Amino acid sequence: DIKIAHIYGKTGPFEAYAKQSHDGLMLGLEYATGGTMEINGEKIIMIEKDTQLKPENGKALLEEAYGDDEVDLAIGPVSSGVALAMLPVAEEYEKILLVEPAVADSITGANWNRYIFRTSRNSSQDAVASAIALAGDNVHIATLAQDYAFGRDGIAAFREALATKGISLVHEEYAPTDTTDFTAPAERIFNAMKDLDGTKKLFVIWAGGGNPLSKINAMDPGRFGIEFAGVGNILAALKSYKEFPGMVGATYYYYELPDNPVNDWLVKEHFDRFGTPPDFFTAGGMAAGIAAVEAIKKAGSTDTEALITAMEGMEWETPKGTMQFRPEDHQAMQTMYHFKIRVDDDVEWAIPELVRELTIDEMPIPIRNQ
Amino acid sequence: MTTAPEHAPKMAQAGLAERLGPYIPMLLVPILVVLGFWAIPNTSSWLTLTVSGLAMGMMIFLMASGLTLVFGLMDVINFGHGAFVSVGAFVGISVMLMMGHMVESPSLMLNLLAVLIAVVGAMVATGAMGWAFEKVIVEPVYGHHLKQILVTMGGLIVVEQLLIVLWGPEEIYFTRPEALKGAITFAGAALEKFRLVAVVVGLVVFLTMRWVLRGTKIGLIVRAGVQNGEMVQALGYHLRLVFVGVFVAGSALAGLGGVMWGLYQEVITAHMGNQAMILIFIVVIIGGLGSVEGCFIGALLVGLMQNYVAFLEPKAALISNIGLMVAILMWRPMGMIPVVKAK
Amino acid sequence: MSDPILKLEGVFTNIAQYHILQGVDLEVPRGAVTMLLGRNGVGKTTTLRTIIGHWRAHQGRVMFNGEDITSTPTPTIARMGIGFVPEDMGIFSDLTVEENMVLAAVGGPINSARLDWIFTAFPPLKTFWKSEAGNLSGGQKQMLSIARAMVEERQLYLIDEPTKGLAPAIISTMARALKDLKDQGASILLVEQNFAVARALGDSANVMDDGRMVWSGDMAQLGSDAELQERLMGLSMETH
Amino acid sequence: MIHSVLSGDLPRSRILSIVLLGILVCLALAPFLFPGVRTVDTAARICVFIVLVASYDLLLGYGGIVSFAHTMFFGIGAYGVALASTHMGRGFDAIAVGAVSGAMIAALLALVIGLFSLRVRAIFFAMITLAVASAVAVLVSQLSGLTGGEDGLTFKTPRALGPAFKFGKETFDGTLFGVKLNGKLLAYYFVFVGTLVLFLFMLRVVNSPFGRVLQAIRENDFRAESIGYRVVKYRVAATCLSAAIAALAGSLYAVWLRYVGPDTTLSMEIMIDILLMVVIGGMGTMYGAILGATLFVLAQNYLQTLMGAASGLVEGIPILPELLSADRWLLWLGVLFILSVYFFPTGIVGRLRNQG
Amino acid sequence: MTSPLLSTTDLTVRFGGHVAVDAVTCDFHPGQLTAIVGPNGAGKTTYFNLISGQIPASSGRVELRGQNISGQSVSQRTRAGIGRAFQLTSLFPNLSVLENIRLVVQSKAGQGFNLFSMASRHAELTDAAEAILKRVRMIDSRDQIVSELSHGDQRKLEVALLIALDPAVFMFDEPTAGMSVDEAPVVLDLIAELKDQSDRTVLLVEHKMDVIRTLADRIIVLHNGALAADGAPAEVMASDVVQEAYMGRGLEGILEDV
Ligand SMILES: Nc1ncnc2c1ncn2[C@@H]1O[C@H](COP(=O)(O)OP(=O)(O)OP(=O)(O)O)[C@@H](O)[C@H]1O
Ligand SMILES: Nc1ncnc2c1ncn2[C@@H]1O[C@H](COP(=O)(O)OP(=O)(O)OP(=O)(O)O)[C@@H](O)[C@H]1O
Ligand SMILES: [Mg+2]
Ligand SMILES: [Mg+2]
Repeated sequence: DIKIAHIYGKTGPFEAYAKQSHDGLMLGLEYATGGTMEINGEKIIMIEKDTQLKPENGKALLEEAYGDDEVDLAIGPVSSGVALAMLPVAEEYEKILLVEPAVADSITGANWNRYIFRTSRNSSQDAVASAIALAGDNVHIATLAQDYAFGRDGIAAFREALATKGISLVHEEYAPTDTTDFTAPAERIFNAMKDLDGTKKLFVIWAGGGNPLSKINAMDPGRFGIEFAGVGNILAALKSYKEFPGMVGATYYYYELPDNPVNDWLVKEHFDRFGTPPDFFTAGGMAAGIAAVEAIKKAGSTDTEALITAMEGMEWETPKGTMQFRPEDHQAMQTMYHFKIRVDDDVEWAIPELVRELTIDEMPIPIRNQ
Repeated sequence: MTTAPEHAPKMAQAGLAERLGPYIPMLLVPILVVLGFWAIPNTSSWLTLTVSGLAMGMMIFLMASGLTLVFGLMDVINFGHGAFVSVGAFVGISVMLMMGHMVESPSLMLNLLAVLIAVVGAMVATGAMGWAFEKVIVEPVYGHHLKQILVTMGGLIVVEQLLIVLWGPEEIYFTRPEALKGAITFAGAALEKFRLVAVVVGLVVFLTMRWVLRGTKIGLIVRAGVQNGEMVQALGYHLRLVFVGVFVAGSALAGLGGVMWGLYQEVITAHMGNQAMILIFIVVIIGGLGSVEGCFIGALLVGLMQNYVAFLEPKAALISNIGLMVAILMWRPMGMIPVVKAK
Repeated sequence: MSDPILKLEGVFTNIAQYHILQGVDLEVPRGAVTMLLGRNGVGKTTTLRTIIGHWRAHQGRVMFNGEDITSTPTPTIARMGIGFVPEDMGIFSDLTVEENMVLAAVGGPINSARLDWIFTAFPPLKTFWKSEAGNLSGGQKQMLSIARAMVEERQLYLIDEPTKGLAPAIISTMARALKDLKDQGASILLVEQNFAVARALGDSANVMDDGRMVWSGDMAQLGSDAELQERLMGLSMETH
Repeated sequence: MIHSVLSGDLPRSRILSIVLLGILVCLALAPFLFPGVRTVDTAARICVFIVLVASYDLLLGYGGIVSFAHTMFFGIGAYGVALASTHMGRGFDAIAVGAVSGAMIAALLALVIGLFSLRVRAIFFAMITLAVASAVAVLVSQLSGLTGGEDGLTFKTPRALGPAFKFGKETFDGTLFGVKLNGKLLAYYFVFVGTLVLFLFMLRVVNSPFGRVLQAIRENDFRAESIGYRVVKYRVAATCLSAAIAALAGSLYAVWLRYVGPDTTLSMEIMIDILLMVVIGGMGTMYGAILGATLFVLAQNYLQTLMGAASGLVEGIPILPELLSADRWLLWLGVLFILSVYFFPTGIVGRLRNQG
Repeated sequence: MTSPLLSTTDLTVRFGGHVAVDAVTCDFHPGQLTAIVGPNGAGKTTYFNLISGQIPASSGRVELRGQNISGQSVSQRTRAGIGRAFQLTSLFPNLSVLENIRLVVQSKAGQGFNLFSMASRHAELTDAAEAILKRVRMIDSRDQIVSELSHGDQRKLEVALLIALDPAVFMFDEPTAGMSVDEAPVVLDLIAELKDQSDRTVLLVEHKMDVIRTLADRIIVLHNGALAADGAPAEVMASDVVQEAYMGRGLEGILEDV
């Protein structure tokens, strides 16, 4: 038998993400095994573990998976903090941890070890894609992000990517994670931008609640000619984008954006089984599931060293097209999508329409694990 | 007839500070506004920040008012208050989503009617829940702060989880009624329309609470009842009924606060109420336990302070509330307008 | 004379596992001051608390105006027209003197003539009308407790040791006030350790021992019979 | 002998003694009785929480002081070891330096908070600690350069405490009763012995003259002052002591986890867990900490498994499987919360002692 | 005459505008029992509070053995030799009777900050506590929890705590209030013994005239916060201020009225 552990934060604030991720993973395994759930004649056994979003639990559960359950490979988790705590365990037990969907750069950066692979995008990919999507002539960009490592790192990557396009940021605003009143940040941004000419864009990265976009929008930034730019999100969150027709940005996934057989299968099956389109994290889960199966097939066994050899540089098909594990840092290189928001009253959420695909070659993603 | 011996305790003029003492808190809000004007170079920014800060204070007050009522009058620390805020938001928003056409129509009257119906729905729901909460969870622990903390915390978890069971774990996004979207701009300042509604509702609640507590005996009965329930009954008051009533009122207020907060955030989660709790506690504490006026002033101060500090020095915004609380407690350990002696 | 306003028939009361009252019979005649006397710990306070409903008789009956109130809720009993001054005074110390009084006036605003009469008996209450009751001196609290019961007209007053902690001068004005109440037609059941007060005020007397009523009769008779006092209450001459 | 080890404070109940002895044996022999990564991890966590909860009981149960900053001190100890190990390199010296300076900083901070706010009424002290604790949590996530921010710090402990270190090759052939002799085992006993020593020390403190004064202050601080005890001084001393021990518990936890992060050591959630453990076990008993921590940690780790099984049983019935689904374990923990406060108002220890 | 053990000089306290204790200057000498009388609200309890430090004085001085202790905290004054029993009983309700007393003895022995020894091993403290219990005839209830004691026994324990503290200045605030006629004499005898010790002084607030007549060496009268009379019992009792403000028309008056 082949044992795979899915270790992720099933309960807690990210419950919705977790469910998508797991559904995607199972669909991926199913797709890649042609519905048999067997690889090379061996049955796949899935073990689920709930970290409750606590790093110490993630660590203990991964140890349990490797040590007591003797799984061949583990997948997860949702939160970057938990992932970072789990990384050394993979090294200790010399087994593979396939990270999905945690995004922190340092997972395949400073804290990386050779047993770590990641199918989800990292923050740099988001940032670089956004920079390409927003760049243009006479564009002035200000940013708003949460005032902690994730937000600051994200903006730093974005700033770097923009610099390569010859654009520098007008203003960087950071607000505490638990901010509910965005009047002050908005005023500071307005004051910084109102006297500029040309296109003015406010780029917002904000994870979790708070919903700064609509709050700032309520203060009528149009008065100063300021437009919003942002990144993709889950469908539920896209509802709030309905206020921003025409908003542009770059996203990781929306089910109508990619055009390939894997995605077609995913969309169809997901509608059939759940009655809803696949969501943001479903795609990633599926990519991870397919990657696992392909890797074992390619390696011909579940031996760790064989797997690593097989996976480094491996290319495989996902709902987002072909992905590739970069040999240097085991990060999956993948397509991103430049979108523009369209509002359709018959659709519950705002639709990110494809402007253009940003291919792997177009995006110079820095390698940060050296 | 026998008359009592002459009674003439010596009275001297109290010091100026002593006589002014009670009025200082009322001056704090204007003082802060003036300080803000002095510190913020840009007048239109100052105006925006001030007006929206005051409105935010009103919303905080709406959420905190129920807590101060229950905490102050009944001496019950309800850590589950946040759950009521969440339930209020969920019920209110669900009701509003059911009235799609009233919400989407651009008519202000229809929109406000929809909000009113949602508020009533939410208050009925949270009121009923408060009744159950009091009967099942709180009644056995009157007088034991620690147990109250634990039991209500347990209640909080249970309610949050039930919300997830009933509404699912996803965040629910929605948009405000048509006429309440956007802002009014004047003198270069922008003020969200919805905040105006919050100001009106906040003022109505504040004045109503003041009237009920001053104009009726309910406040007295509850405060006396906490100290010596037997004696209150011996005076002829059905204390249990009053207690349940106050708790239900506090819960319904939380529900009202929840709807308003949900409408402001435009996204609701089961944890939203609890996330606001630290802020709510700070307001209740600096106001002075059980003082509606103190809670009101405290909420306005917090709303203003947050905006000013976030504008002037965003780094300090993280601790502005805590700083405010520590400063006020150093000055008045019992809060600005203490009513009840906390044990 | 008409039938008694209050009547206890064979009342037994337990507190936790202790049997405190063991068959108390008591009649309180209308329009008179009835004394309830006895040593410490014999059950006087328990008897009053059973009447008002803080403790419940588990056997026997309590009748008020011919109505059985043995298991009536306390607030209802109070609203039938009974004023209560508890042994521990039951002051609401976080409330002001005024608020204490307002609360005690169940029927509505305080009658100002009645308030003046109360101020005459207990002048400090007027002085400290707006002060927190918890800051009053021991004796002033006692005055407030009595004043609270008197703020409205009641048919029956249950008063537990009103004179403890009061200075002699106040004791006499208080006694005068109680007598006024009686003259207004009210009935009073009074527990008192100060025998001089008892003798001055009481019309009839009941003496308890060990949870039972051991003697009932005329106060004047008890007051003049030193030997009876010695036997019933262990009083010796010096305590007069 | 036992009398003096336990400082004269015996369990005073037959059942309680048996249960405590059972727990002691289980913890002492955990790696041998329940071999398995997860089980030993659970045992180690129980140990750490026993110290943490007992130190809180010292404050709450004996001193009558409600503080919400206990996890802050716990975190200071944990971060102390983490930072020392990161900057000094792996080694026992780093652990010692981290633990001692953590404990000292915790005590110092407690002193400052105490001097400022222990004169104020109890509920305000509670609120001020709540505020300070949340400010420190924010600070830790802000100073990400030093503390690793939200992501926390992963670090290395001495090789002798890691799984890669094997010993006893010659004498026992590397295993004892089927258990691999490696550094993980040593790490467990490091935690276990630390727990035992700290617990017995606290037991001594609460039964010393100092402990009696604390109880007196809890009962009636006004009177304690008027028979000559400087109440504020005693309260501050108790706060400092309890903070230092909480920090040491944090150090043990850091040594065990080789990771620290704000959610792991500083979160409000843990604070609530601690409160619950104290109350379930029985406030002001010390032994309650053992029972409370054991039960609670077990529930936290195994309730989900149990519920998964239960929801399988009720398949088909409407809504019930939904309520019993393993993902709803928090719901039942909440219910447990409420029930335990009702049914064990004096805690389990109080219950058992009252039964005779 | 000996030098005073305790003296207050212009001791004053105001609550808002209300002058509750008004410039009271008074000396208390060793070996003396001073009764303090006055109408309700005259400031007797407040005067005690000022001496023992429960309330800070607005102005004026408290001196013990000639040393100014006005700035000191309650516990400092206690250790300096000022002891107090309260009008409203104030004990450690969930501890045993013995433990209550032992806490006092331990405080006197300065053992409070001893963290490492076992309290139960301090036999000397236990013995001392038991001796006190014998003196107040409460040894039989040594292991009882205080909250389960009868009201009378709690009053007695209140007094016993002060006796265990054995200060230079004893202050009793209505010690026999609520005590039955057969229990009161025990306590009064104990108080009488105290004043015979030549280096102690006793202050006693009482409303019961017979108690004052039998025990007091001297009476001071407080009226509206001020010192209104001071002197030997017989002459003070006969003074106008006592007769009018304190005794009123007396109980005989009531009898006539009725
Ligand atoms: N809550 C209680 N629990 C247990 N016993 C009690 C309680 N209250 C009173 N008792 C006991 O009941 C008996 C009668 O008490 P009660 O207070 O009625 O006496 P009393 O006649 O009013 O005495 P006193 O003159 O001291 O006021 C006493 O022995 C007392 O110890
Ligand atoms: N903390 C306080 N705040 C305000 N007023 C106070 C305070 N303490 C005492 N007083 C007032 O001071 C006066 C004196 O009170 P005190 O308790 O000293 O009287 P007392 O002489 O002991 O009377 P009693 O014989 O009734 O016990 C009272 O009028 C009281 O209201
Ligand atoms: Mg009595
Ligand atoms: Mg007094």
